[in-house]
Amino acid sequence: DKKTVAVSIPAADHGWTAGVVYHAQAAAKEINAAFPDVEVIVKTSPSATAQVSALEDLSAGRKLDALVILPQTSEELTMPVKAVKDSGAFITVVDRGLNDPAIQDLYVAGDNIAVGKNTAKFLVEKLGGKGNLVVLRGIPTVIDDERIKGFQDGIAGSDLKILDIQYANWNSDEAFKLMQDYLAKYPQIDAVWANDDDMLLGVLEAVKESGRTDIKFALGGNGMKDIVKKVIDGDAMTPVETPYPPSMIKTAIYMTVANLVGHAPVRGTVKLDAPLITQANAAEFYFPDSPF
Amino acid sequence: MVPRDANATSKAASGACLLRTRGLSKQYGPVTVLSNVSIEIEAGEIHAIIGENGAGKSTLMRLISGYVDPSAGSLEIEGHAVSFATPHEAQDAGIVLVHQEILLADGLTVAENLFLGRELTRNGVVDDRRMQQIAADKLAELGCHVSPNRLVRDVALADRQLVQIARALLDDYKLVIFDEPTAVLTGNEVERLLDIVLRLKERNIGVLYISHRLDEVQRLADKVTVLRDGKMVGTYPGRTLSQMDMAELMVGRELSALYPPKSDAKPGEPMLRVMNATVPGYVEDVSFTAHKGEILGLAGMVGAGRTELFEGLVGLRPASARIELNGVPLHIRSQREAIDAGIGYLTEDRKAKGLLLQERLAPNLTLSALGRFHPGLYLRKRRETAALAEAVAQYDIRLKSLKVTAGQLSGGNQQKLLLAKILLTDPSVVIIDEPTRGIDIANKAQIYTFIRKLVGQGKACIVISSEMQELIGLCDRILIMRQGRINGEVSGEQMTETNIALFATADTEGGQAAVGGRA
Amino acid sequence: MSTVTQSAPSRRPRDFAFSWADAGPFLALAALLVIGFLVNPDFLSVTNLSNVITRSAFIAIIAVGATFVISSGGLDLSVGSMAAFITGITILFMNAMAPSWGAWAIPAGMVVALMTGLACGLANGVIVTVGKIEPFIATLGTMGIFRALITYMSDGGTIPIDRTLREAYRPVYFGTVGGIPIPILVSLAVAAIASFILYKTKYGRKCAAAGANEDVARYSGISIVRTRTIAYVVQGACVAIAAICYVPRLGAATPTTGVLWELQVITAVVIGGTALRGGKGHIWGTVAGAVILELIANLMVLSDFVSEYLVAAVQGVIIIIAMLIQRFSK
Amino acid sequence: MSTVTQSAPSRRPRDFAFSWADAGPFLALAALLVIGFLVNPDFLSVTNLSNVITRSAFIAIIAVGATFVISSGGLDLSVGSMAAFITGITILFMNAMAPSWGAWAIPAGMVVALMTGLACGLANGVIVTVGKIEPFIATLGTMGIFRALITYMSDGGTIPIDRTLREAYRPVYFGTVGGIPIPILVSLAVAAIASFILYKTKYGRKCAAAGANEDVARYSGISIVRTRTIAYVVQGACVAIAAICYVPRLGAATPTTGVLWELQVITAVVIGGTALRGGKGHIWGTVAGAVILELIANLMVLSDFVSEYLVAAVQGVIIIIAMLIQRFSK
Ligand SMILES: Nc1ncnc2c1ncn2[C@@H]1O[C@H](COP(=O)(O)OP(=O)(O)OP(=O)(O)O)[C@@H](O)[C@H]1O
Ligand SMILES: Nc1ncnc2c1ncn2[C@@H]1O[C@H](COP(=O)(O)OP(=O)(O)OP(=O)(O)O)[C@@H](O)[C@H]1O
Ligand SMILES: [Mg+2]
Ligand SMILES: [Mg+2]
Repeated sequence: DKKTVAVSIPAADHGWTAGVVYHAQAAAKEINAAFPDVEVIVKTSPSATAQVSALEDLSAGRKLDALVILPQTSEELTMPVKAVKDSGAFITVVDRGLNDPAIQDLYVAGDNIAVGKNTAKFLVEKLGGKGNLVVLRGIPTVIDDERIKGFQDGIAGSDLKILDIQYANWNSDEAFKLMQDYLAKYPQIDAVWANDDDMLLGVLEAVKESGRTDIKFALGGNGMKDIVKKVIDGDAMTPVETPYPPSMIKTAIYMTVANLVGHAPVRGTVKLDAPLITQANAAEFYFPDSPF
Repeated sequence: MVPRDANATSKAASGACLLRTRGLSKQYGPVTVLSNVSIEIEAGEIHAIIGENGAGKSTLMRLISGYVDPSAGSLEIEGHAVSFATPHEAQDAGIVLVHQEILLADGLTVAENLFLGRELTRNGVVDDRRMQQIAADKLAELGCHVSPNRLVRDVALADRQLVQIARALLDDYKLVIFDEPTAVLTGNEVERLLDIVLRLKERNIGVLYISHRLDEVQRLADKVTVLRDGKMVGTYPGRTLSQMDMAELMVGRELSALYPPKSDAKPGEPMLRVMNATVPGYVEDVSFTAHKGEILGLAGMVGAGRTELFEGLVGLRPASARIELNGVPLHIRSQREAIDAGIGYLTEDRKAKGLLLQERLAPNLTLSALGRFHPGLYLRKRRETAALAEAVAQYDIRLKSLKVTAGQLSGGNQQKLLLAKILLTDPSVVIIDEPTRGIDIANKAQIYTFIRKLVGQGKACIVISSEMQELIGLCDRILIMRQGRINGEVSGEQMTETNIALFATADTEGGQAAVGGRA
Repeated sequence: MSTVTQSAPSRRPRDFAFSWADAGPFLALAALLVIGFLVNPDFLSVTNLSNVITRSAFIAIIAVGATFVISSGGLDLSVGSMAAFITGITILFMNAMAPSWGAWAIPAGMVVALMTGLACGLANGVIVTVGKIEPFIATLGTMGIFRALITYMSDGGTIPIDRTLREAYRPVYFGTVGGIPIPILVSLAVAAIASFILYKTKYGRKCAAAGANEDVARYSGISIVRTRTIAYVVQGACVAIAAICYVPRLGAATPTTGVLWELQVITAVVIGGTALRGGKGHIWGTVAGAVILELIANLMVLSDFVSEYLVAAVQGVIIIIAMLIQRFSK
Repeated sequence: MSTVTQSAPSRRPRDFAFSWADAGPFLALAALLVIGFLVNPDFLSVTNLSNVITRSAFIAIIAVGATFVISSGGLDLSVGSMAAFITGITILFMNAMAPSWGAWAIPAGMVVALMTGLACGLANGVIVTVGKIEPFIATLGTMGIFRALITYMSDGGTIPIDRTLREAYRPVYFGTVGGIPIPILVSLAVAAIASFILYKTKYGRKCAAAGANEDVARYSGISIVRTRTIAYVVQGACVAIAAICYVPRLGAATPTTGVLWELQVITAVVIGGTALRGGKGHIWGTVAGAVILELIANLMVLSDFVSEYLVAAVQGVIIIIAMLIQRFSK
């Protein structure tokens, strides 16, 4: 009898989620080929509501043996995932934890707080604990919140000052505009942090076009291949990067399947680190074939 | 000879008459469209208002019934000063206006329109069944048999007008104002309406009645007030005025004959030949020919399908027909192709289908003939302005300023603008649906002469009209339609109201029979 | 044909009480069910259909309100963010009251939700009618405002409902009465009341008249301002009812709650046969429209043909086809 | 007054080219500039204004096309995703051609962009006019389709432009002629041509007539299908021009390119004084509307009053106020 693994992830609406979709589909393809008695189904959802619906649809249609889910939001998906769990499925939660950790059998997560904190620490150190920062944040969600929180914790105690912080919706275009406006507003900016690499692309373009020289660092986060490439190339403005690899979904799917086919029972929590990517270790984080 | 002003002899003006206006004036910006009008209407009196197109009749009615605020002057009802902020207030005070233009909500049913704003309810629930029943009854009284739950959009213009009239008769008002109620009606319905107006009078209700059909005025009016260029000429006792007197009072000069002499020349060769025209649902298998130099009339009752026939022929609704123009077969799939082929059609529904009411006059005039003003890369506005000036002069369009929009023109002047618009395309066959709807008598004569001149230039003209007199006076030959077929044809001496009415109402053996017409 | 009776041109075939315009969305719905069954037989399973229809309840309830607004000649783009805002207020209120009132905080919260909805609708209505601003722009403005307020209230994060209330509140979404899920019952009740109001009361007539022809309505003594404002208030109430049912499903309000619902709502109304330029509204058509939208989404999940990236494209195509069925069934 | 000359009604004062209806958006713009200056004097700095106006060029160009569509009685919600789709196609084409054609790939790509834009516009137009589908729904459908296609083409990631073309292409966004940024010049040129077409040609008249009253237009021999379809094609061309200017800005197409542009575009058109229900279009008002929107966003960043959470709320309020200024200046 074929075992069914459902994978429920957000729709590809920006770079990082696109990476998630890419890796999930890659994993599904590989596993479906390698394990004839396992079927991995990948479904994407554009919103939390849609994801709840998708879960209902998936479990109404067939009996699920396992569910790998990257929840759009924690609160909204907790109960629906629990319902799937109650039907006897193995639950793997990726990235964003549910409100009730008891639901998950396996938790594979990145560390959003660390993404913010490590970046902040790097800046504190490089700027000598003093300077003016501007920050671009994404869409009001938990991830965004955690990264900002981590960053604020990271600069706490130093004389780094956040001049301004605004939403740019994880959109490079909006980031470009926002950065232009920051540049118009503040005559002296020492560093910029965009909490996602999509936005960093816009920031870099705006800085380049303005011809301003006061900006020493423009950093992002998430491990987009273009940015990792910059690190490898020793870019002065973007010398480091924090990973938040969308490939974590692939890891999670593989671990879940391994569990199912009984090779290696895995349970518990796998927390992916968010170490600083520097020129030294960048090659490990570079996937030129991924869309992200 | 013109009788003396009636008000001079009337009893002391202090009596509490039903409605009195004192020095009503209206200005739009710098232009005065009505100045210092004082009239009195008694209960149980039919008071007609006549005047040329643009004289200010409709404006006066709108002032009285709360649609427009006066610039100066006041109203009195039964001796008490009143002023209305909205038409609804006027209705509460017992005054209701039946508009010259049709004001109904297209997307609602006949019954819903009739009762709009005063639905009958039972325990808070609208009582559709009762409203439909009453609507059907009221409409039947007017000779209108449309189903009350038909959408207004789907009923013929004449029926819409009857719905509008029925609306005003639904409640007991003290004063009912009719602004050209018969413009879109045909013989039978006109008779019914006149009957109803007389019955209102019997019930001691005051009636203000505007019409360009002076015979109606003569039959109905107890008093006639004449307006000329926004000013009062006077109020006269109705029965002492002949139609000619009225016309002269309106125009201020002597009038020549209404209809131009018919041409003696034999009609030319066939110009427009229509064979087996069918418009699904309306017209079945109609064939006729219009000759060069001929004015061909189309008579019929409301719903005979005349409008639909020609709308079908010019590509405005699905239809099948073989058409030949000057012997050359045509395939017309759209109004554009008809215009390009030289067939112009002037719609009967000027407000909804004829003019862009929010637009200035020049763009309206040139809309069907833009090519003429677009010789190279761009539109020549100067030429358009010149064309407008010419049209204004030629068709005697009365306006106070060239900057008004089409919707601000008086009804009759809109009609003239529409006529000018269609003739600007220089058609060789001109089809005019209700050519003089809402046009005053002096201008009618002008338009008739004009149509005669057109056919004199070797065009053919088809006139669809609900006024039998007009058809008889103007046309060389008349086709009568009934229930989607041509039921008869008359010409020469045979063109009498009796004959036409006969063909319009009675089924004739074998479909088409020509009464004394050409073979 | 030539059996027409004499001298009574009016005696054309009578109108049917049943109109094809109303049937359009149901035909589209039927077509979709058949296609769905062919794609995946599970599609017609009771569980699946019950899930889908339950889900469509939110959009259906909001869209019923939108039918009023659109019928009266307005438009409301703010419904999605209004739903988020109301959800936020309600949860904050319930959470604050839970310690002292216990489960009574839930009905109290519902009342608060309703009041908030009415107030939001009133605000929209007043801006549109009194301010005389194009509804598209006015409600785009309030959409931004409500969205910002929920972001502000949640500090950009989430507002979860108190744990103690969760279980007590759950049945409102997950419970059934006589085997029928409560949201379905609620949406049927809302639709029934709404169609009563729209078709059987004076107000309903006024609404249709205001949307069909403003001038005529005004001349008939109908206040456009009042009629249209009330329509927005009804919309607000419907959003509140949807929000009340929504809370137990997701258990939290977030700044992304209800994003793009406005588009779904308007689509449901239009698929249901109500013209966007106003006039007669079709309540049951709207409900069918909401179910159609949810079924399309469901079909996308149940079928395996479509690349994940192309789901939106296929949905777009299906919606256009549904509209064509609806149009040409007339 | 009564100095009007008799019997020569044509010799009246000529119409002014300037009308208050047209002035509304410019008044709102002026008010905004003054407020901006009071809030932060940097607002009026040449760099800032030049940045903002350059940025507004995309929306302005697309909105000029939307003025045609809306004026003719249509609506197009797909412009944002169409822009993304065209950008994607163009970059893929340029990248493919770059090795063999070198910098010539850029003009060739521009031609491809234009062709794609025309084709997309035509598709929209045909669905709306021939399919007789409510424009809102039809273009909502194609919006999903275009968005899905770009997502599919990019695998959800980015499609960056070839490095070798980047520098050659950059000036199209960042270059200036006579000190004026090229996008501004392009948008002025587009607006000038558009207002010529809309006000000085046959087609413009037809467009306004089709939007003002379909029946009158039809009875005047104007083909609604053709007129409206052409308007959508013009819209497609404008989107393509905007896309061409856009590519060098960030050098990539992504699934998020152009998200929500449609709302900005429609807002710009309406703020500009064109009625959403069709009729006369106001091209220069539209351009002013686009600048107003971008200025509001800019002002939000330059001012320090507003919490980041509430930016959208304040923007909403300002847009409503701008509409009020526009309305009551009439
Ligand atoms: N809103 C307006 N703005 C400017 N002028 C107006 C407006 N409304 C009416 N007019 C002008 O007032 C004059 C009188 O119009 P009115 O409609 O009262 O004429 P009428 O006597 O009813 O003519 P008809 O017999 O053609 O219906 C006309 O010259 C018309 O152009
Ligand atoms: N959509 C429709 N469906 C069914 N019947 C219709 C529809 N529209 C109009 N009719 C009917 O078709 C008939 C013909 O219309 P109409 O009255 O315009 O013909 P006509 O001969 O041109 O009359 P007139 O020009 O005198 O008004 C009428 O009975 C009308 O009620
Ligand atoms: Mg009049
Ligand atoms: Mg007719």
